[in-house]
Amino acid sequence: MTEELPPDEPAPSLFEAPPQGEQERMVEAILFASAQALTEREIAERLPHGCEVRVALEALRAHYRDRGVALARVGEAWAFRTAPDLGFLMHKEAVETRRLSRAAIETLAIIAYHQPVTRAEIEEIRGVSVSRGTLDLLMELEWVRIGRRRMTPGRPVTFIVTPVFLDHFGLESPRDLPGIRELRDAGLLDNRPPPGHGLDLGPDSNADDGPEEDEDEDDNRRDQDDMFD
Amino acid sequence: MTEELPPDEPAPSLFEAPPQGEQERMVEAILFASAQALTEREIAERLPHGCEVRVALEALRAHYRDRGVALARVGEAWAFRTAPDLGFLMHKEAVETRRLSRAAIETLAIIAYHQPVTRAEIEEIRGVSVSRGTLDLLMELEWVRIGRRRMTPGRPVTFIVTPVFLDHFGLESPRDLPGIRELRDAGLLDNRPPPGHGLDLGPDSNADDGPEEDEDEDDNRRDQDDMFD
Amino acid sequence: MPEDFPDISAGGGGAEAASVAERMAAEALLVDVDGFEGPLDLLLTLARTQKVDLRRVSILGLAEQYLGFVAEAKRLRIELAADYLVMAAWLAFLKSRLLLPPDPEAEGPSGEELAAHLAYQLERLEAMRRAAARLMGRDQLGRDRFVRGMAQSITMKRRVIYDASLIDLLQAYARVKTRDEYEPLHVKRGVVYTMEQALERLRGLIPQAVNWGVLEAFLPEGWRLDPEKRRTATAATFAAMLELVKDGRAEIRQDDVFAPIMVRAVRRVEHD
Repeated sequence: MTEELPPDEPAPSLFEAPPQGEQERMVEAILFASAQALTEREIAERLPHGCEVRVALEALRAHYRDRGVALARVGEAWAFRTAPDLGFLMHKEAVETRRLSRAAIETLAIIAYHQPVTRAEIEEIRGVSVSRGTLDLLMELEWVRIGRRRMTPGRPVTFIVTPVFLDHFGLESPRDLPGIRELRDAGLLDNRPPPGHGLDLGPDSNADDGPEEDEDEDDNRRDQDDMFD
Repeated sequence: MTEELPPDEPAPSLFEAPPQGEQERMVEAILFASAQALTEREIAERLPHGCEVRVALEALRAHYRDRGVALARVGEAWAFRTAPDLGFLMHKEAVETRRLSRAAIETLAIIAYHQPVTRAEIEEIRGVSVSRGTLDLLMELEWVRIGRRRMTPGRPVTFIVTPVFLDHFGLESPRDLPGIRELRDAGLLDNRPPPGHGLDLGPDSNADDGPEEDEDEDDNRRDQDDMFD
Repeated sequence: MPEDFPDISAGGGGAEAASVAERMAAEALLVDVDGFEGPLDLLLTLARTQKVDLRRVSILGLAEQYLGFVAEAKRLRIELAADYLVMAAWLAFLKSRLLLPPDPEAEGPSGEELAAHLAYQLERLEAMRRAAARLMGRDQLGRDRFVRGMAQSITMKRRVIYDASLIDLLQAYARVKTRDEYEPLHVKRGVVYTMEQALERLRGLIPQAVNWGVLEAFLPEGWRLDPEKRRTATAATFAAMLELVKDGRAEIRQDDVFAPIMVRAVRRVEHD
């Protein structure tokens, strides 16, 4: 509606954002009304011009810290969720989720911790082939989606986890996966090829791994950003 | 999760109601997650024994008094609702600017110059019938409204322009509209359409304007009439 | 993983003593062979029976455990999937590599490298298992945490603003007014059927009019129904007909006042 204002109108007062407290109320109302997490951009689009969404969000998060409802951050998005310790009260709302098979759970964990990861890499880690149904199910749940193709021969597709996954498991970002730092430090998230594969396997192979690892991390970060496009 | 309380906890406390603040958190979470408004009894059924629902509800209502959401009472039931003054955030408006159709602007001009004017008179001046849709649109825009009935047989209604019209076109009064001679002096009468002015219809006629379709047909009819008059 | 070496020899030495217990364990595992997610999963389960940190697991001992499992399956005539047998073959190869002194001429990775990678794979799989369990143990949406029950969707409202300026308005009015001015000129011309047109038409028609016929029959198509057009066409045709009579090419008669006007061609042959 502000767009209709003639440009020669005395600008300042018209484009002044609502006061801080009002902005907080507005963001609160918008997020309260939505079941899905909303990105800061989505929130901003619905607010008057000049609102500082991030500031309002942080204030709200602090306000709701010890309440029955909490403001959760999900990647670039935000959502109100009931406090986890009160879940037992909500048995009426509880949704009976399909029990995931062990294969599905392991595959999901591998994708989350190793993303972006190809199907061959998942199979290498689990030592068995990944059945079509497993990945389909994870994608159907919207916990997993296809990421960028790997720039290796055959250009295989990679799999990454989604904001829905983060929301479901109460994670702000894939970096908050439980124990991910320890696993990385222990080298257990490396893409270490079996000996005899690849050409330069000698004692140098570790040195070679260095920059590759960095690249993988970059890949991760980039793909994580992708998730919220 | 309370189920996990160590069994060696002093037993009586299990039957003691949670502290006041906890009760408030619980009611908050239950109302947040519920798809329906809940009565006090329904809330109480979900809470541990001994909770004072009414007290918790009143505390919550007070807490949310000036927030972006409000705890509203709906008959016997309670529910969180968007604060009434923030309802506008819940709809998104897509604004689209359209040019008024040729039929509408001509009708509007005739009303402005000849007001109060009946529909029959407008038709006489334009030489074609005026569709209901055109007048409806002009009235919806609040540029035209119905004036006094003409004291002639049939007592037809008349149309006049409104202050909104004057405001939109930057006029103090309809009398400020330039006369025919002035229009000619201003060169506005010089761009007279050539005979067989159907050609001139192009840029002005908005084929996609729903209500004006009738009017377009009228235009056609007029062109045919012209040939045989 | 150099710390594997003492274990490998120790595992090799204790193979005899452990063989009975191992075979019993293998039998127990066989019952559940469908429960394994492939050979690596089985190896991990076997490794756990060594009751050591996975980093210290004896790969040689593990290879023997696995081979014992496969041998037991054969004895019990339980069919194992092909990938279990492929793994058995590979572990037999690995075992020979580990037991034989390293051959400097040999191609490919050494037994230690292969063993180290297998140990890494087991550790990684175990780590992923634990991570998966921790992940599933988190507070999940719809189980421990809940979304807004009365979610409100945003209603989309389309609002159309009609735009028109004063100039549009004035031009529109000017257009309406000017239309009035030129219309009469434009209009009248079209409906006149001229005598020239009628004469042209009758010159073609009249020679064939041997018998008496009504004047109306000579009106052109398209000018007969509309009263206004009929009038001008009748006038023009009548005038043209008089011209033809004057020329001696046609005869014309009217039997009574307001009776139909009859015409026919004059037969020139008789005159000539």
